[in-house]
Amino acid sequence: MDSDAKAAGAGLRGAGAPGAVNLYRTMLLIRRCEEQLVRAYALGLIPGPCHSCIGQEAVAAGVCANLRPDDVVFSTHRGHGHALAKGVTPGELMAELFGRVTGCSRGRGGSMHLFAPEVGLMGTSGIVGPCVLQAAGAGYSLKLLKTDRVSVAFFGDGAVGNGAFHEGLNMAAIWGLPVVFVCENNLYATEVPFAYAAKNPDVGGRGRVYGMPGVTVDGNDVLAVSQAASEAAGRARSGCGPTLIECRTYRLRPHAEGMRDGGYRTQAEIDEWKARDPIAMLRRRLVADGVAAEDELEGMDAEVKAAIGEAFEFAKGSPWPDPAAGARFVFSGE
Amino acid sequence: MDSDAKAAGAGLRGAGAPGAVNLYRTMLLIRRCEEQLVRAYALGLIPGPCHSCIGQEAVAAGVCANLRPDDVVFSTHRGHGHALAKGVTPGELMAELFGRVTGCSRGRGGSMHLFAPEVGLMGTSGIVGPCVLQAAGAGYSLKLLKTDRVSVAFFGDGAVGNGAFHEGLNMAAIWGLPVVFVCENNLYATEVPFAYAAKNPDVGGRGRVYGMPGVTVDGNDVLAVSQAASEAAGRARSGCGPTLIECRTYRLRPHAEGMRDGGYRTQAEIDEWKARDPIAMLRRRLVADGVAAEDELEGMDAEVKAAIGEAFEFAKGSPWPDPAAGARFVFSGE
Amino acid sequence: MRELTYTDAAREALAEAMRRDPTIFVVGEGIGKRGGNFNTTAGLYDLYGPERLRDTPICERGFIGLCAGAAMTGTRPVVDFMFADFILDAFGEVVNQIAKIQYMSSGRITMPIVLRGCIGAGSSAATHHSGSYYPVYAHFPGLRVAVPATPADAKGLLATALRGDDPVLFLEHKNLLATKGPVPEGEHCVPFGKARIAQEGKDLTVVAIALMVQKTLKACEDLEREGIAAEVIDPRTVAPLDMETILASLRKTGRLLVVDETFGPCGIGAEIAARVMEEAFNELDAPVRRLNGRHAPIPYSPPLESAAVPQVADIARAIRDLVAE
Amino acid sequence: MRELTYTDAAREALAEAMRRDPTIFVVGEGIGKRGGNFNTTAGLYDLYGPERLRDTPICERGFIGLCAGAAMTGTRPVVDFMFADFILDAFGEVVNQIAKIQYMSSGRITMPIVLRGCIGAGSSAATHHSGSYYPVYAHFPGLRVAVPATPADAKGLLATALRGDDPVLFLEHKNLLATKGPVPEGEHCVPFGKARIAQEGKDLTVVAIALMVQKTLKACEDLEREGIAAEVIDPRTVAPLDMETILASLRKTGRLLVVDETFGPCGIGAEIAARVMEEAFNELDAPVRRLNGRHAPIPYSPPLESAAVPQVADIARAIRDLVAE
Ligand SMILES: Cc1ncc(C[n+]2csc(CCOP(=O)(O)OP(=O)(O)O)c2C)c(N)n1
Ligand SMILES: Cc1ncc(C[n+]2csc(CCOP(=O)(O)OP(=O)(O)O)c2C)c(N)n1
Ligand SMILES: [Mg+2]
Ligand SMILES: [Mg+2]
Repeated sequence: MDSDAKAAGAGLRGAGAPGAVNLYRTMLLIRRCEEQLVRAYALGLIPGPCHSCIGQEAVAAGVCANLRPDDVVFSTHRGHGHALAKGVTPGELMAELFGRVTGCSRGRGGSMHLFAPEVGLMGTSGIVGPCVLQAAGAGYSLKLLKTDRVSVAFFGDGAVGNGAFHEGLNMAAIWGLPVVFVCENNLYATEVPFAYAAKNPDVGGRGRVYGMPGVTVDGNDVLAVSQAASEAAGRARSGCGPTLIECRTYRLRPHAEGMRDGGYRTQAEIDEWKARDPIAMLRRRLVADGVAAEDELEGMDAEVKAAIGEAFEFAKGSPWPDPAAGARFVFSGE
Repeated sequence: MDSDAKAAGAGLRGAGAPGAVNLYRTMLLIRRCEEQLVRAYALGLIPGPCHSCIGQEAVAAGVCANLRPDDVVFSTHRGHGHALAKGVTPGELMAELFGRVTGCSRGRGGSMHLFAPEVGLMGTSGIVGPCVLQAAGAGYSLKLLKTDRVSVAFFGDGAVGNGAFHEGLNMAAIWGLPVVFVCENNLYATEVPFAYAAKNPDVGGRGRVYGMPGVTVDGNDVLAVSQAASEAAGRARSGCGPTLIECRTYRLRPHAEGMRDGGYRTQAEIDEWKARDPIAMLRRRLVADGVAAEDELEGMDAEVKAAIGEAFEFAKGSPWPDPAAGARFVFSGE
Repeated sequence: MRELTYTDAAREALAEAMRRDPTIFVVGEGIGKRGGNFNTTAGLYDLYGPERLRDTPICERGFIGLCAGAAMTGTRPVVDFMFADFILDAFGEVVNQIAKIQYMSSGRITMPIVLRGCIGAGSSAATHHSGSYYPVYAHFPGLRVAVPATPADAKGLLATALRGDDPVLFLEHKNLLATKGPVPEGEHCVPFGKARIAQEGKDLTVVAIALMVQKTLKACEDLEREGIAAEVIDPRTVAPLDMETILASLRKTGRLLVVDETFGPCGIGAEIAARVMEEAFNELDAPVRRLNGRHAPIPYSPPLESAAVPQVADIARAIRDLVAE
Repeated sequence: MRELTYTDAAREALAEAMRRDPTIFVVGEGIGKRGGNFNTTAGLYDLYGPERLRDTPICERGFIGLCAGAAMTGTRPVVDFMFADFILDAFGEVVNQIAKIQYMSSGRITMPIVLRGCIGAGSSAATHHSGSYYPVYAHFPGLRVAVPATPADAKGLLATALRGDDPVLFLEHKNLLATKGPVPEGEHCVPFGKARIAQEGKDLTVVAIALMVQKTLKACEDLEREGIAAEVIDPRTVAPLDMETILASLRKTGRLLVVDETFGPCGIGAEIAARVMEEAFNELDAPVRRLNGRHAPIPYSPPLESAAVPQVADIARAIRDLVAE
């Protein structure tokens, strides 16, 4: 995927095309999967919380397109998209939220605790902050082991005011660790605006505070995200240290399914961002530039929907974990 | 002292003079007291650690000259100077380090746990970081209570990479709290250079990251420190929020008495800073500008030495705390 | 008496205290206009505004450390941390600062701070939103730890916390928030260190904590039909711990079971067992028994989660076994 | 056998492990060129350089969280935190991440991380440099907790920690660091969960932890002259806790005292007392007794500090009292 994506960053013509189409497919997969999870929640199939990333798909897709299977990702409570983009299957993701033993965490985690080390998803966390530190630590390993692998942290604007952000970025910078810090700035932490939580609205620029490159990109423009991620990952792979990428984006669902969503965001703001839906935006470009025809994309959508439908059936039909087995793995070798 | 100090900031002529002389006396008091504590440590009179601030007196003196008795100070493990400048007597300080019941913390704290709320010294801490948060919290109280009092945090360069710095400054900034954050950057945290601990050598400039004014001053120039503190305290008193002041200074003793001090600092660096001794520098200016004559200053020194001598006798002669009383005050009203 | 939910009862205590005392303010994520993730502050923002209902960034260590400084200087912060799991990031501030400063200052500084939020498993919130932690806070000197099991105690213990000068952990079990019960009007203070006898009985004594009180009472319904009459004690605060009431009951029944959903090792049950042995060894007709949650993180999936904490049937079994010893 | 100090013995284990395993690295403040505040890494920087002996800024939460991520991805971090009090700022990383990720990943991720540093009162280091905390770590699932009392065990337990795949708290009492004792050459692993009988005796069993082992043995010297023969057990790890050895001894002596310098409530003594009652109630000739430090912060001044933790005379008195019961 790596070269495709790099090219995609360069634009839609020629070599760029397949990359852009791949990015489109990844975003579509995340969107359809999340929509299915939203329906599943309404149906009562999800016993716990469900944090959807609808509207933010471009960040997961654009960043992970530049990662190799052996690169590692650490994420946060809103990690469905990152998991899917890194290679967790929709079936494993849905089964996890349904609490089934076939889930990527064997039903132990749910929405906020996705583990799939086999594909480099080292974990998502229900606590805001740790992913920043753990990604830095993975970077420490990858460097000490003399690999050219890369570690990525996905986190929200809400983590920026947390000490973990400060301590993690500082250590990554002074030790030149191969880490890409991706801040998904969707303007709110639950209902608290970032404009309230920080007097300084600029996240990307904070890279410089720690002595690392920092950029801010349109998080709804998957090509811009991919371009920035490609440069950051390349820098990390070649031993040039960490990068901070701020992706300005927007959450189109409530903070979590079943939560009230009124009062803290204006309709105008919501509409403005809906008009900038990352999937629709890329679709228009693909068609306008003649990279893909409407019917091709329709076909892809049908394909993805079918796959999601199958995944849903798989998850719904999967067995519950064995209660007795719930005592295992507290320690290694158990 | 407030107006004196403001004037002192303005220079040595006229109204400035008494302020400058007061600042000189405060620095001298701290220096002589620390020297006595160093001797006491060698004599085995101090059962625990002893962190001297010799060489850094200008920061405590310059900042506290701009504080009122009802302003509050929170400090760190190297807090002797801050305690003295805020009004703790040398006797109470020495008795505390000697573990006597007449100490400012009744013998419970020693060098790192100085408490004298009566004079606004709300506490020093053996843990790096909390003073930043507690000072912000005091600022929250002072604002909520509609006072024009000010809260000050003293901390070292070692605290800058700690999450408490990040979280504390951010909250103080977004809530406009009346706090002055004073970073005593003496270039090392124990033996770890700040140049290693942070890629970005600028501390003062980090104020802007949080949306507050930040300045860097020569921490060995007490008038420069006082000037910056006067502006910061004035801003805080008038409801204009917090300020970060970085004072570049240097520790002329080992990190703690009894610790080896070799290998991490070059002799050239040490000599350079010795030549910039804050007390000698001000003394030269006072004499050169005809503000004070050599013999006056000699007389002041003799006076201070005598006071320190008495304080030492008082401390040495003070009783030990009653072991049985060591169970009291775990909870209020005990 | 009029009935209120646990949450409404606690909010009533907070509202009454804030009306009475202008130095009380609340900090937390979404406790301002939003009224709190668990409606802990609903309606108060409109009355007292942003300075006294202060939304925070996500920096638990920071705002708890900040509130320590506030408590030291004349105000009375209430930290509303939503889930107790979140303030582990502030553990150093709680244990090394908040719990110690009254002592270190020889009582010249007080620390009137209330740390409140939710504990407990049972809602598939998974391992970062299901912990309880009260045994850990009870281990350290300088902290009061309240674990109300009823709406009346939620109001009464919070009211006491808001009047006192000591740091208080006020821990609300998620699965109790919606429960209803009679709650006294006006100021109602429940003293710390005074247990409540939730049910009288002669055959054995069961000390249960938080949600386990309700589950134990439920278990007792069936057991009564079997002729087993358990005395159920709700300590209400685990620090201080009312051993007098527990010992008095034990002297009557000769048997003691501690039901506590959180981890057993070095837990409340261990402390109670040790104290009972130290003070009433000869009154024991059988060893003190403990029923705790499984010694593993709380998993997400319902079948896994319900096996991880004591259920009504487990409690009934443990009671039968102990009576049979 | 050649004698080494406790510190040198532990460093030998670390040096041997680092020579054997290039994935082991150490982080901490001043553990590089400086060789560690307590000489824990003296000489190793010259052998292995800055990447494997990594000086850190003062951000305990940060570097412990970082090491968690490293442990998850193929290396074996050793966090040298100097004083155990400092890592309370990292408590969330330890309890919510390090202790849980093996479980949450169903064993697909391992967490080979060693968290080492000093505990204990007795040097007028005051309240932020004198805590012990092992009961708290023993409370949570997913953590191993070693508290060596001798140089040989300092080496053997650290060697075991460095070979295993689980998170280990390796806690070294400050007042033991300079003590000398025989230490096996070459690799020497002491298994976790296997207590050491420090002295055999028939009149009562004393379980003592860390420095309290030495103080108890000292107390026993006088008591022998009085004809009291105590069996002294050093659990060596409090998680896992070797109840088998403790129970076997108790069956022999019928009396048990737990000497632990840190806080009593919800402590190791409480856990041992509860377990003994559960498993050997009828073997007890007297209640299990606990001797703990005072339930207050550790003060600075020598007379205050020595009154705050058990001294040899206090231990002797507690033993006499228990034998007399
Ligand atoms: C340490 C911590 N504090 C509080 C929470 C509760 N919480 C869960 S998500 C969230 C908001 C996070 O906002 P952001 O980081 O911007 O991510 P987003 O939800 O916007 O994707 C909060 C406060 C938490 N999970 N962890
Ligand atoms: C949280 C924490 N970590 C480590 C220490 C150990 N320690 C005490 S002082 C010190 C260095 C502090 O350096 P700095 O903040 O620059 O102050 P300075 O000693 O230079 O005045 C360290 C690491 C501590 N006290 N607290
Ligand atoms: Mg957000
Ligand atoms: Mg310094």
